[in-house]
Amino acid sequence: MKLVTAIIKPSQLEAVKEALKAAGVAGMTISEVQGFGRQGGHTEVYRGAEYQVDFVPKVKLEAVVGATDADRVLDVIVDAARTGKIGDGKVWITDLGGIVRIRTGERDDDAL
Amino acid sequence: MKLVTAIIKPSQLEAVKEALKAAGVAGMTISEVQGFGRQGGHTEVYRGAEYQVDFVPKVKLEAVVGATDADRVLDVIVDAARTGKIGDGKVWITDLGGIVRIRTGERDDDAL
Amino acid sequence: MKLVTAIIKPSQLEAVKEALKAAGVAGMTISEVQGFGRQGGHTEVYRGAEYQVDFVPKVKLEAVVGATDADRVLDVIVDAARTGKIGDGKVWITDLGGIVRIRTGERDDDAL
Amino acid sequence: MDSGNTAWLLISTALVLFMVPGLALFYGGMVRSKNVLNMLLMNMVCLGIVPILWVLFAYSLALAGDGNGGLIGTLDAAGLKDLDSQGLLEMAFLMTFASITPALISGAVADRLKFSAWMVFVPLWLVLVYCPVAFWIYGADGWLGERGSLDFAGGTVIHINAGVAALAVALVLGRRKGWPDEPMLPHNLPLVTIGAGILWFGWFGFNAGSALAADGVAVEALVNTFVAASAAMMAWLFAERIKDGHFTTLGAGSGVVAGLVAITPAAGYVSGLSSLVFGAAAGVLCFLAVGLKYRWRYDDSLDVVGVHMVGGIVGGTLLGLFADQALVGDDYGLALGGGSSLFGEQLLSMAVVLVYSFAVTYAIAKVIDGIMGLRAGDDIETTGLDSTQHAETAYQTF
Amino acid sequence: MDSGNTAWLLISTALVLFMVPGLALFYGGMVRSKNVLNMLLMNMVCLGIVPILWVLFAYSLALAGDGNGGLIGTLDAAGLKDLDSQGLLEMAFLMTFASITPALISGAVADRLKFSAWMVFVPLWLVLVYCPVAFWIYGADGWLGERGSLDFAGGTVIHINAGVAALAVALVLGRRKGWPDEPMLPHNLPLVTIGAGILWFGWFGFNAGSALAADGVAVEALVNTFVAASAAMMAWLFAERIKDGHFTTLGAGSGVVAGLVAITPAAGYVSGLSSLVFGAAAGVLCFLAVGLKYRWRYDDSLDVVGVHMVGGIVGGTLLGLFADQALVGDDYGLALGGGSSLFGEQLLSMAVVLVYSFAVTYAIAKVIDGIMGLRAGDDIETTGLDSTQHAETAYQTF
Amino acid sequence: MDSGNTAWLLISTALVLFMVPGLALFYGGMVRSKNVLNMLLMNMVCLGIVPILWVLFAYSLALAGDGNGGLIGTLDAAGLKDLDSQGLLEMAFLMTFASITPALISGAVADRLKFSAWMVFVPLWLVLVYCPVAFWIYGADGWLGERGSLDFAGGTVIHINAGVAALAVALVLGRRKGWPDEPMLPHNLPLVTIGAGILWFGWFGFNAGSALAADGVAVEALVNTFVAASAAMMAWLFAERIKDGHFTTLGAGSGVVAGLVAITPAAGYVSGLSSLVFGAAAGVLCFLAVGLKYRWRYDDSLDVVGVHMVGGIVGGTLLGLFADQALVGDDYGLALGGGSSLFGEQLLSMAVVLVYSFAVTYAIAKVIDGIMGLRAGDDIETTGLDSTQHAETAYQTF
Ligand SMILES: Nc1ncnc2c1ncn2[C@@H]1O[C@H](COP(=O)(O)OP(=O)(O)O)[C@@H](O)[C@H]1O
Ligand SMILES: Nc1ncnc2c1ncn2[C@@H]1O[C@H](COP(=O)(O)OP(=O)(O)O)[C@@H](O)[C@H]1O
Ligand SMILES: Nc1ncnc2c1ncn2[C@@H]1O[C@H](COP(=O)(O)OP(=O)(O)O)[C@@H](O)[C@H]1O
Repeated sequence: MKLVTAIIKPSQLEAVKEALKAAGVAGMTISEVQGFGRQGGHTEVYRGAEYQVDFVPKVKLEAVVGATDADRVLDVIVDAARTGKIGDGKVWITDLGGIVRIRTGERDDDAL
Repeated sequence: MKLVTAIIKPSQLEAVKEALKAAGVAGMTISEVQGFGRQGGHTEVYRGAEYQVDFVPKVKLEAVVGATDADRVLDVIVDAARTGKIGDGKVWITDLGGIVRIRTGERDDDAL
Repeated sequence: MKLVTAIIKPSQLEAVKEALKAAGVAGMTISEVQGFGRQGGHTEVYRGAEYQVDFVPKVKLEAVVGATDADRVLDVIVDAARTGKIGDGKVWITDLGGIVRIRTGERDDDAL
Repeated sequence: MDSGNTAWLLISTALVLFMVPGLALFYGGMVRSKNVLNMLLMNMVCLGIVPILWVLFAYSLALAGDGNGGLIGTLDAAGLKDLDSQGLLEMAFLMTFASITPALISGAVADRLKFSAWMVFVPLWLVLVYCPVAFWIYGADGWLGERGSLDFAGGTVIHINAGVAALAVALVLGRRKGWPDEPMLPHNLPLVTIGAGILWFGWFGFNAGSALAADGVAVEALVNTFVAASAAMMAWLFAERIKDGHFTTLGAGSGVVAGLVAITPAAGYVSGLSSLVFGAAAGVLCFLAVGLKYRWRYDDSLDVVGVHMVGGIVGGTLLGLFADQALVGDDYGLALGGGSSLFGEQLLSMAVVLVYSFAVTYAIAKVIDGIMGLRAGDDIETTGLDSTQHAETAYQTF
Repeated sequence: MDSGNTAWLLISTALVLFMVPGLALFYGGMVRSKNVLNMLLMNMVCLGIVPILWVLFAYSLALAGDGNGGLIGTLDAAGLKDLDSQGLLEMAFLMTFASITPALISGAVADRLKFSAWMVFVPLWLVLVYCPVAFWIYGADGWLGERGSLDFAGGTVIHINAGVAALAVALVLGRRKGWPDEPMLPHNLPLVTIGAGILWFGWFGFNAGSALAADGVAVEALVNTFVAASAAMMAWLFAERIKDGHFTTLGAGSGVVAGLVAITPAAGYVSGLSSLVFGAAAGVLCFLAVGLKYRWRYDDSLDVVGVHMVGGIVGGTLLGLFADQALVGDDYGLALGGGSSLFGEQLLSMAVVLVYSFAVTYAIAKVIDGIMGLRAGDDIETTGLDSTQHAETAYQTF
Repeated sequence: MDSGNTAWLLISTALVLFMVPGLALFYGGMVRSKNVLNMLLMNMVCLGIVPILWVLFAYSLALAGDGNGGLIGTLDAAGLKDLDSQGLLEMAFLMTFASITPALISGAVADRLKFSAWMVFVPLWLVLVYCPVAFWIYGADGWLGERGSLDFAGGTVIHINAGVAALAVALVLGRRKGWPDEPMLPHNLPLVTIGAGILWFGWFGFNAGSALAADGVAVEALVNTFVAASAAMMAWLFAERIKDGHFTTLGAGSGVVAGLVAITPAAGYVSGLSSLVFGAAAGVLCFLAVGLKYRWRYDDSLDVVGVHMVGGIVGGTLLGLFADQALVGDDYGLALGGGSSLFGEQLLSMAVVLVYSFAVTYAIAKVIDGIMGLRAGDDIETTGLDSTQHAETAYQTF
């Protein structure tokens, strides 16, 4: 089993989700995160005092997939998340020791 | 060292936390996430316009444990998180290269 | 490639971010989490009813770095995040299968 | 009515109307975020259902003429028939009271009531409980009022009535899944504070408006309302500081409301520094009373019983002790030497309302439960009422 | 003016002013969190821009004397010249109306308008659209008013006017990126509910204050305002329950506003239970109207057209049918036997305002677009207006 | 007092009371989420502590009779003794002013003051600073008032007084840990906007209510209040647009408050378009003043000094220039040809209050610090005051 983790722009979430659905990915988990990178942040001003805000809102998406699917899923995400502008984010892959579906106790591929 | 990651229903958090405490797990980290899976989402309606909401609120729980404890901890979580209804979530295990306690610099088992 | 994950005190975020920047880390992703550990929680009282709150606010920081940088980055984080008080948090390292920059499709070290 | 009195009653009507969204926020901030919209809507919809029935017939039933030996009003003013300007304005002013009273009950049924059941409960309760009780005390020849019972702005008619009704529904409805073992904490205390602020502001219309004129009685009512709320806030804060170790925001807001409830029956009937007594007593006693639900294990989720029923009883009782001769006439407060007549009538009217409202509300709840079910159901309770009952989410992340 | 009338108009002015932050919250809760500050500021800034112009000259233009055969006011009262106390107070009261009218338009341009364009649009629109339209109906010898058209508190001058202007700007501006395919959900419905509550509260000043006295007309206006809002809330709730399956919080708030809009032109001109008709009609028709934007694909983001334009037309039309002889004189409602004269004038004045406001607003928007651009731009739209236009973030995590 | 004046003062009292929760939200939205409840409670508790002391003796001390050659009131009206209806009502109206004044100070001590120290500070400050200062200017024969100093609704007594007191406490208390290097950003700007809206709304009661009648002076005060706030909003917005490049929501709200502060001493004393000058000056000068804390490194966390002290001085000075002969009599504004007498008295009274309030507040803070400690402590500051001082969390996630 592999865990595919993506950091994407919030505006691309809808597209990525649809693409993953279409690619047969049955489940995923997302969360709100904030990213620091080349995109840079922006300046905010409160009563005349300037603050450099380094972090920008991003979405983190995690999907556990079968070992052989990981590369394909990564490509699907990369395609759907790309706007071509700086800050599009990253996708990375981690090996998992195993996964269990809590409801049934099924393991690994059966747990997806 | 292993990292046990669980996606559970928010309503089970209390039970899972207590079970982990009872099982001697000394630390964990949780966060709010949103899940997509078989459970499906629901429909929302705003001024007559319907929206399919695919994501449902979940809690992500992460606990770093000694390599030999991982399976036991996983079982504890599965037991405590199970309601038997669809959407109970997943638990998975990842290998860690090592862990440090920031306060003391202790490593691995000593860091837990 | 390695993923360095740190759970730190929110008050140390600014310092850690600056230290990582100084150490040449080009990107990172953070999120709000809640931690359970030795630090313990606190008691809250609502209309005379006491509740034990076990979780305290923490920040999770994730940075993907080259394999050879991981230990150095970990040390940087540990140094910057340390206040010496209980609850300073943990840092751990995971191996990654690979990472892609969405915008360009660049991989691994080039993706950072 | 001259223009000054009219102006005061117009704005007082607006102020009391504003209390309903205030109450919605006060309660809404106290529930978990998955149920906040349900709480807001239970309150707001009272401003939809009640006024329609009120102008059609309920106002008449609650206040007009005499039909049944002081037991219930006639239909003489149904459909706003024959109301002159002053009559219309008083009708509107009282419409806000009739709207907020069932809304108060919603706090006791938080997190688990089927919304459709609420839509049925509110009109039934208005007609079967609120109208008769209001008539007994305020109606042309309502029997409790005739006997000499006093209730300046609705301590008995509104707060005790809603408070004990809340107890009845909470008992029929049962406890929330997991209560009291699982923590069910207020999701947004700033909302609670906004709500408390609006309630205090609006309560000046509620109490001082009940003078039905911009006169010395209104002034007295306003001063008493102000001071009682202040004293109750401090009393609650110090009570919790002593018992639990902290001054809390929720305690301050709760104390304010407790004080406002307690002074309501007495606002235009007591003078001088008596309001300090009302406030201090309400602050301490309501603070103690909200703990009873854990002992007796009824799930009055947001403490309608502890604050409104108990606060109302505190106020109604103290009125029997401290009513000022200059304001109420010969049967004045027992503690001021006015004899026991008023005190007795106060106890009587409160007892009558406690029993009647409890019994009829219990019956209404049972009937609704039998016919359509009161509870939303376990799964819905776990998931939250907002997304399941209303197809909405209060706070969107993306 | 006696002290009672003065008091009522003072507080009514405060109430209508308070509607602007209320509207800001009502709208602000409906946009996504990345744009909420922009929405708040578009509204609040109307309370900055308009009053300055109003006291300098716009009040005079909108209401003073006669200069141009009933087409526009003179500059006789510019700079508050020669206003006595009563004149000053009415000027201030009407200043709140002039401030909230452009603010209403902001709902249609949510999420994509360049803020600097808004800063230019508001003063131009005030002078070129609001002032003439107000003069035609309310001015000393405004031609529509002279012909016999009625508009008690601004159904045509304010709501139809702003509603159709919203349509014009929305058309020039174009649809939001991704609309209607991507969901753009309200980020904070409790804020929307606070907003709706403040609007209802303030609307008592808006409508009953428009009697310009604390008298029987004000009472009638207050009662009608109250009941129409209640009826519209229930009508909208049941309409959506039937069509979509749920009673919603957003529906309740929207219904309230729809009912308030519809009763605005008629508040002091109809009596008895007519307000129930206004409310019920507005609740159902506005609910249906907000769906049209999906059919015709104009992005009226927060339904200014569906609620204010349509609600205003519903109210203006029903006024032609139900105006009460005792309140409006011989040309009363068609449905009550008053002949078709009023009804015809209502249709005429509404048509005139619809056409004039649409055309001139469209032209203003086009000119601004040509000179400085109306849209903030794609990237800004994606990132959000708050951080890009205002260098602020609404909610801070750390 | 006739019913119209009574109505106006009743509602004005309610309006000013409502400003306290408004201020709580205005400030509460500006702090970080870990400290919002502490900020709310510091404000709300002023509505608990002050009214109790006020009715017991502080009102008498601040306003009654003459005891000490114009230096402090007597205890003749302690316990509300001998107050008739009008006296009672004015007492209640002024009670709201006394309550909000210490609340204003809370903004300067945000994020680090021990709550128990606040509970001690407020009553001491009320008695030792507020009461004498109020007496000097408003008391029966207060020496500054007798000399000819003017302060219509509390520019000097309330805003300069609270503003300079805020400076004194902030200096004794010291800077927040990490300030100004670490960003400490407003956690919820919509809350700030709600707060600003409520403040503006309530300020009509504050200023126009200070006419103590619904008459021409009240009208003048209302118009001036309205226009000054508008002008200050625009002035602040343009000042920050020019200096920092953006129009901001926080800027708009801050400008509104700055304008309201500046017009407070002058609301019923100036006429025509002078209010535009007050507003514009306050908007620009307060905007510039809030930056001084970074230069001089005093941590006036939410700019009480920059907005209230500076805004009050701007208003008090301009009043010396623009007071209208028709409204203030022979010693009118210097710029209007009224001679320098008023101008001199304005400078004197402001200087006296600045010095007295600073010195005594500094001493109070030092004494409290010595006895019980003012600061909550480093760890508490890091963790946040809500969970540590109040055992509550503002926003619950689960
Ligand atoms: N080394 C990293 N580790 C973890 N997350 C990263 C890393 N680099 C970038 N990110 C995440 O990816 C986002 C986009 O990265 P950025 O460098 O801004 O643009 P791009 O990926 O287009 O080069 C960042 O906001 C951050 O959330
Ligand atoms: N492949 C996956 N990768 C990551 N998270 C998943 C995956 N599948 C499911 N999840 C998470 O688990 C939750 C429950 O999954 P779901 O399929 O709805 O029910 P069940 O686990 O009972 O079959 C989802 O909401 C999602 O958060
Ligand atoms: N085993 C663990 N797995 C995951 N996170 C942990 C674990 N132990 C601690 N943490 C995280 O680290 C934080 C600090 O840990 P704690 O035990 O309180 O203090 P310290 O690290 O100083 O010993 C916790 O709040 C939690 O978020």
